[in-house]
Amino acid sequence: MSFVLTEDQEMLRDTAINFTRDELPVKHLRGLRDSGKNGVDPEGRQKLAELGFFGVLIPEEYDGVGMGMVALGQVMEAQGRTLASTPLLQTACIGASAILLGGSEAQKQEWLPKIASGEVTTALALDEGSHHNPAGVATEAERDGQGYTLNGAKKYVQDGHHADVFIVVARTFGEAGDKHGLTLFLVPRDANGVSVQTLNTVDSHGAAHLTLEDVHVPESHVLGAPDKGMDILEPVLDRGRIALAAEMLGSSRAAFEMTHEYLQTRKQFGQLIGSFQALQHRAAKMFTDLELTTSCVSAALSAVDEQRNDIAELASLAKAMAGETVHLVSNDTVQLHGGIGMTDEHEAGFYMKRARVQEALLGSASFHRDRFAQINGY
Amino acid sequence: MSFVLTEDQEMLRDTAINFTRDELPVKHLRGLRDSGKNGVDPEGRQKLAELGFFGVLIPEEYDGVGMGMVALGQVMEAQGRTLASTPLLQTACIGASAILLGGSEAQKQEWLPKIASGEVTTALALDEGSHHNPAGVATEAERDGQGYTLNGAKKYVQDGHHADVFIVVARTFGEAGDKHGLTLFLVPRDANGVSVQTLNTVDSHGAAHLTLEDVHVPESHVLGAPDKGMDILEPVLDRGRIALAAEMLGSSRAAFEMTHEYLQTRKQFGQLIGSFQALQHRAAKMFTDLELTTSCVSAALSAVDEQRNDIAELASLAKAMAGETVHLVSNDTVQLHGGIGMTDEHEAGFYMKRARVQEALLGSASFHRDRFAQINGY
Amino acid sequence: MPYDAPSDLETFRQEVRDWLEENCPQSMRTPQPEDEVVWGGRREKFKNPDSKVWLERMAERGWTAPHWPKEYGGGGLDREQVKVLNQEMSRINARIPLHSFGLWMFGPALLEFGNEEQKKRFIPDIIHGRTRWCQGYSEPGAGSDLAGLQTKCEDKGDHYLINGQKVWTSYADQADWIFCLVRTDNTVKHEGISFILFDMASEGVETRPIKLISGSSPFCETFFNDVKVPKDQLVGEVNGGWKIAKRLLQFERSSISASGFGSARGSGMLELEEYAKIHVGTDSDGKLLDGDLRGRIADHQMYTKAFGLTVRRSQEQAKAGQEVGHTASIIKYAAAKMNQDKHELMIEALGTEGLGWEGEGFDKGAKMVTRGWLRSKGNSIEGGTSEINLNVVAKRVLGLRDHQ
Amino acid sequence: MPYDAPSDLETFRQEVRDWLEENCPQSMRTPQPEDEVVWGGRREKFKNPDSKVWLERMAERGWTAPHWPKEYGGGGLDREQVKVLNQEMSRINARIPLHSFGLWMFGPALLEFGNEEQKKRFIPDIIHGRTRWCQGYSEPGAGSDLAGLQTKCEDKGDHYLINGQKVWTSYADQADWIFCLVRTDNTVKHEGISFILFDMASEGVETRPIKLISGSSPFCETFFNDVKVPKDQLVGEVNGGWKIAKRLLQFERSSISASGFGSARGSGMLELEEYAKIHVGTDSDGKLLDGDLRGRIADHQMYTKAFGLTVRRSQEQAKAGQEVGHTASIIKYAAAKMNQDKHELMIEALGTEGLGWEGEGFDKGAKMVTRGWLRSKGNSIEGGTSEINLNVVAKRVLGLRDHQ
Repeated sequence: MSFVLTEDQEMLRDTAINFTRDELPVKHLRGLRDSGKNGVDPEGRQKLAELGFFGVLIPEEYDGVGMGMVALGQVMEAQGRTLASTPLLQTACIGASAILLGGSEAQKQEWLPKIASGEVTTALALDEGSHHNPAGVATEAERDGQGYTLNGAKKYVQDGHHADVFIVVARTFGEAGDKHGLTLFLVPRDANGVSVQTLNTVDSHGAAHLTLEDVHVPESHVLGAPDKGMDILEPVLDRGRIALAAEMLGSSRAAFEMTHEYLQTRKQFGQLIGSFQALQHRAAKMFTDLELTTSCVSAALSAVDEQRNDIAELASLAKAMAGETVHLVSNDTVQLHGGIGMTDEHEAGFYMKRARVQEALLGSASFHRDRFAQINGY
Repeated sequence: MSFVLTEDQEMLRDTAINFTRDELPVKHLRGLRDSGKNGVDPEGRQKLAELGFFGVLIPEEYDGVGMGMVALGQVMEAQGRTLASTPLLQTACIGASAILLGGSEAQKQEWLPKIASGEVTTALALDEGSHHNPAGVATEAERDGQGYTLNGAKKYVQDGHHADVFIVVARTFGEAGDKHGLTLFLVPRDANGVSVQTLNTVDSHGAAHLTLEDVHVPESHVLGAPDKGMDILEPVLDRGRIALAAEMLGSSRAAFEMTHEYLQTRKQFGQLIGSFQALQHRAAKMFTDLELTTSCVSAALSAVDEQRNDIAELASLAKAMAGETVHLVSNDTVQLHGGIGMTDEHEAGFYMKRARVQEALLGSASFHRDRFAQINGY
Repeated sequence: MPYDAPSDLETFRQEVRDWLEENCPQSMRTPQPEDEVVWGGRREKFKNPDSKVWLERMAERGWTAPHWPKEYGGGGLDREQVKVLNQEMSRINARIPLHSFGLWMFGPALLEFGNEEQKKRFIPDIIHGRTRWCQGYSEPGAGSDLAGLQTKCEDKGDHYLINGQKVWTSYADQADWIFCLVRTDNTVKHEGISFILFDMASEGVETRPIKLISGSSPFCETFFNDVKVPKDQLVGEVNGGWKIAKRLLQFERSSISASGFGSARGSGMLELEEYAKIHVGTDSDGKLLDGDLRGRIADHQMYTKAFGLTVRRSQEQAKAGQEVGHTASIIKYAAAKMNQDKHELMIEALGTEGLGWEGEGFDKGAKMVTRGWLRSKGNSIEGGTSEINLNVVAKRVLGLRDHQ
Repeated sequence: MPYDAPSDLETFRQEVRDWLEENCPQSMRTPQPEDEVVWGGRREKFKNPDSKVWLERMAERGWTAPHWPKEYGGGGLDREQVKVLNQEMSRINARIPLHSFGLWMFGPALLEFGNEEQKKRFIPDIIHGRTRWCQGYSEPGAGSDLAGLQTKCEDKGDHYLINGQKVWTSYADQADWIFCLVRTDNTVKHEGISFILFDMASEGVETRPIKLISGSSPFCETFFNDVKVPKDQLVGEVNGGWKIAKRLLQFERSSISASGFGSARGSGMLELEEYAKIHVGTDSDGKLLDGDLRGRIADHQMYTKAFGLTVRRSQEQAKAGQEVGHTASIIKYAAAKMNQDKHELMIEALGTEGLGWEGEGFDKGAKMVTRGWLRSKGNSIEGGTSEINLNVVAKRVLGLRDHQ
């Protein structure tokens, strides 16, 4: 397990932090919101592509930079710092991983270069209820002559309102609740029978509900072995969870820094509020949680690159810890700013809103505590 | 629901507080411990009897004072304040209630005057595992010619090491886990086949494991209807839980007062430690929890006297809230006293130790949260 | 003319009942929709014309302010009579004829601290709902340290000149007049504050609504730029405003905690456990599938129950004439925590269903929960932060002193 | 004679390996029972005679203090060589030959602050385990405010006279000598403290073991009643003891948190989740029946895992030459919380089985948990309370200042 960045990783980290700070600050998200863009940002996507961020996980042979998860984690943390609305989690992490881990050589040749270049973005269409539940898929995929016919509905698909290709998880066998019998399908947004309901979400990033009505998918768009979708899905989800935890860590750090700054400048009763011991202790506890979360995220990221056998456990650890930390910090950011923190004008609320979306995506802290307990046999 | 004491109740309260303060202070418990008495205190029992405390729930026609649960709660709170080791919970509350609610007129005539006078003490022998679980009884009661034969083992019977009569819950029907099929039996300590293993417990009150080997119980010692023991047991347990919650409230209040006093006298870095804001906020939060718990205990006590239909819910509420509060306060009592609080010489540790026993008896906070959720339908 | 209360309470009850029967319009005996609430003042539109009739009739008897002295237009009723009036009104579900910061906060303070002329001038207009008042207390720089306010009030001989800025002024954009704390001496802190009244239509007054993280709000920023105020509109002594302010804060705090942050029930919002059951699912015994969340919901609902019991205990003790300062001091702190915990758990139980802001695709009730969740974050800030509340408990109730 | 380290590390490794092979008795290559731990000093009994041989051989080479200078009897090894020695020792599971506050705390400080004569006099006896030292720091009145100490040290011309009391003196009843903080000037605080050494057999020294809430302990109260101390036993300047004390505290704190409060595993104690499974029960999937407790156990075990990863991260960063002060500062606070939470959960999981104190009727391991639970409460007090730790993080790491 490695907790120290290589020089390359550090460079990428600096690039990403500077980029999001300068080009995608919270102000930018506010602008997208106020102009009704609902988190959709083609110019931003173009810049991310130019920086090579879409290809961080993709090997050089498919036109990526092949730097791995630790590297991608640095980018995610940077985007978390400014709450940037980007397709990176769904595309650079989840989409790229799904094709890398599950795709045939032909599929890799077809899709990975397009992802790396930013030409194609993807979105995983998995959950059908309001809580993350991979085995709960009921969407049906029925074999037809030259492929499959899909019917079902997907809820709150992140990036679903603008992604080019959906990775749809559907059931080719068994019943909702079974871990077996799932299959992954690549479904272009413009396929017949796909309808997209755009959602205006609390974090201003947007999302979509998806309905699939007799959508035909050819054999060539099946990702991995039929019925065995979970074998690809679980490792892909874990990568997504870890990347998302890195994003959450970035958000937590940025919110904490904002609060830390305020503690050192805001006066009440003639004293800096950071000189009140009750607030000092709260800040010290938040700092402690941030440090602990940092270790979990680093360990989980490097576990992927090292192909360790405890990735699932570390993913649940990182996601749950990051969840607790981001709520603690973003809530206290509002509270310690007082009234001004309650206004839309201030950026504190953006962090709190986004934190709840981060929490719900890919499994809440409660989901991951349950999973962690299961992995540990109780 | 009444939150204000009557004059009689207030007088009893004052009597009880003065009595435990003067006659049964923590120092007294320490003395019992250091002289190997394991919480057994015949002189104390005699004084309680003289004060009429054993008969608080017992109607005057059976030689009690018939003042009800709110009154008994005042006595329990007083004994909680000094951690007094008395048979009141098991005898004045649980034993008296079991006979009042389940006994025949003949049984009432036989037992209640003896309980009221302090001549006989009782102990409920219910749980068989290390967690409270009324339906989990496996001890068997088999019908024989003129009564029943009991076989089984009971764990951690409070007052079991010195009680005169056991109220044994045994199964006359069904299997461990069934709510139906339980029967209550009055079993004298000296009955053939009863063996008592005295326990040295962390709170210095002592307790006992019980083994029942072919213990014969005559028909006349069956309490209530066979197989329907739960109908008596549940209301009796709820009274016990409420009385115990009152005791816990007393312990919490006393520990808090000790801490409050220390905050106002102990200096560190040239300042009273109570002037440090972080400690002020902790004290204020403890005070808040104490106030909330007080309301729950009062409501639960008066619900019994008013024969309300939400006694079970209020019992679980009071026991769980009192549990959380007593741990919070007793832990912080040790912590805020620093090193001296860690020594056996100081009384802080006695509160922390007793708190864990109070927690485990008649259902932990976790047990009662579960029960509260069930009662509320989720 | 104000009603001349008879000495016999039951006679009084009968008379009230008869009068209400005759004078309360039928439509005023139905639940009040949000947009029919009457706040009075120049801008009042009386969406339902019966509201106007009802207000006028009640005000005529002084019963919008039943316990205020008759000489200024109040009802002149004693405590027992007020109770009877309230009982009779709720018996027929009569609507409250007038919502008003004038009635709840400013009026009582003016009756106590104002001079005769001021009372004569302002109180009747409050009672009749002719003037709508707002409160100019908080300032951007002051926060919890209310007395740190900087809005300048200069004595210009024949008038005062006011310059500065207020914030969190509820309904400033709807109000006719403002009661306002201003600084008349900046060499001292509490002793340099005065309490002044002026017309919001005065030249130099500007208001701007505040958008909260939860969306639009009744709050405004209020700017004063060379606002001229006649000298007879200062209440009490110059530099003597702090004690009036403190008294007013008591009214405000008690009204905030009493309201329990009443979440907008009805209109599609469900209870926490209902949301959990729907979105998390239950096993065959009806238990929530997520045992961890279930325990936390139970824990919260126990706290809620304990809180409710504590409010009742406090009321009963007050009735019994016991000291309740101790209990009251924790109510606001606990209420804020309770309401915030509830909304956090609701959002958690809702999962992605709780992440909607507006538009299609989300349950209407769930979107209200989301807004309510964000709004609840203000509970531990407005009307005294939770930190200040804890300070107060530590110092006033527990007697812990500051560093010496 | 100390070993003359060769320049080539691999040659050194081979020589160490050969030497250990020849000199480490076979019984010193087995796990060490508690009662065979060697603390040295006059009272050392060497329950296992091989322990004495092993100590003497190691001390002869200076390898009980491998990095101390050769001139005082130390090993004179550099950092790399010390690492090799440790590696080779653990390769054969060699026992640590000597446990000693002299080696861990006092010796390093004396080497830095003592004069030549003091080093010559005391260091070799530490290395050879001939003198067992104890630490006279805490006082009953001082608590977290260590510098508030009052033990009086008067200059009587040809000697010092010491009067006062220490507390929490670990193994004072076993120690030969004490290094002790005393007050030589009571008109100033930190600048009135001196650092002095004396024999615990001196007239006027009395020790009394402290019983903790968890039972017996290594701690003592220590009383000084007109104890005469020769003047050459004061280390550093008169009134210059505080800087020595602070340096020593660093050694102490790092050794407390590094030990992780190592609970006495083995001997019948099980892991938290094992206790929970046994006493709470599991469903057919192996999940704990109490979902609420299960969630809290998982939460705690995540914290434990995060803590372990943080320790590793801190070590890796140190190796990479990065600043780790930030990480290190939270370790003690988090370790105390973690260990206390673990024990609370264990006691909860055990139910009544966790309520035993002594005697029959309780599982032996469970009784150890109960004692461990009580002992764990000291973790947030000893070696700097958690409150002090949070102050330190807030001030040193986060740069938050006190009231100005």
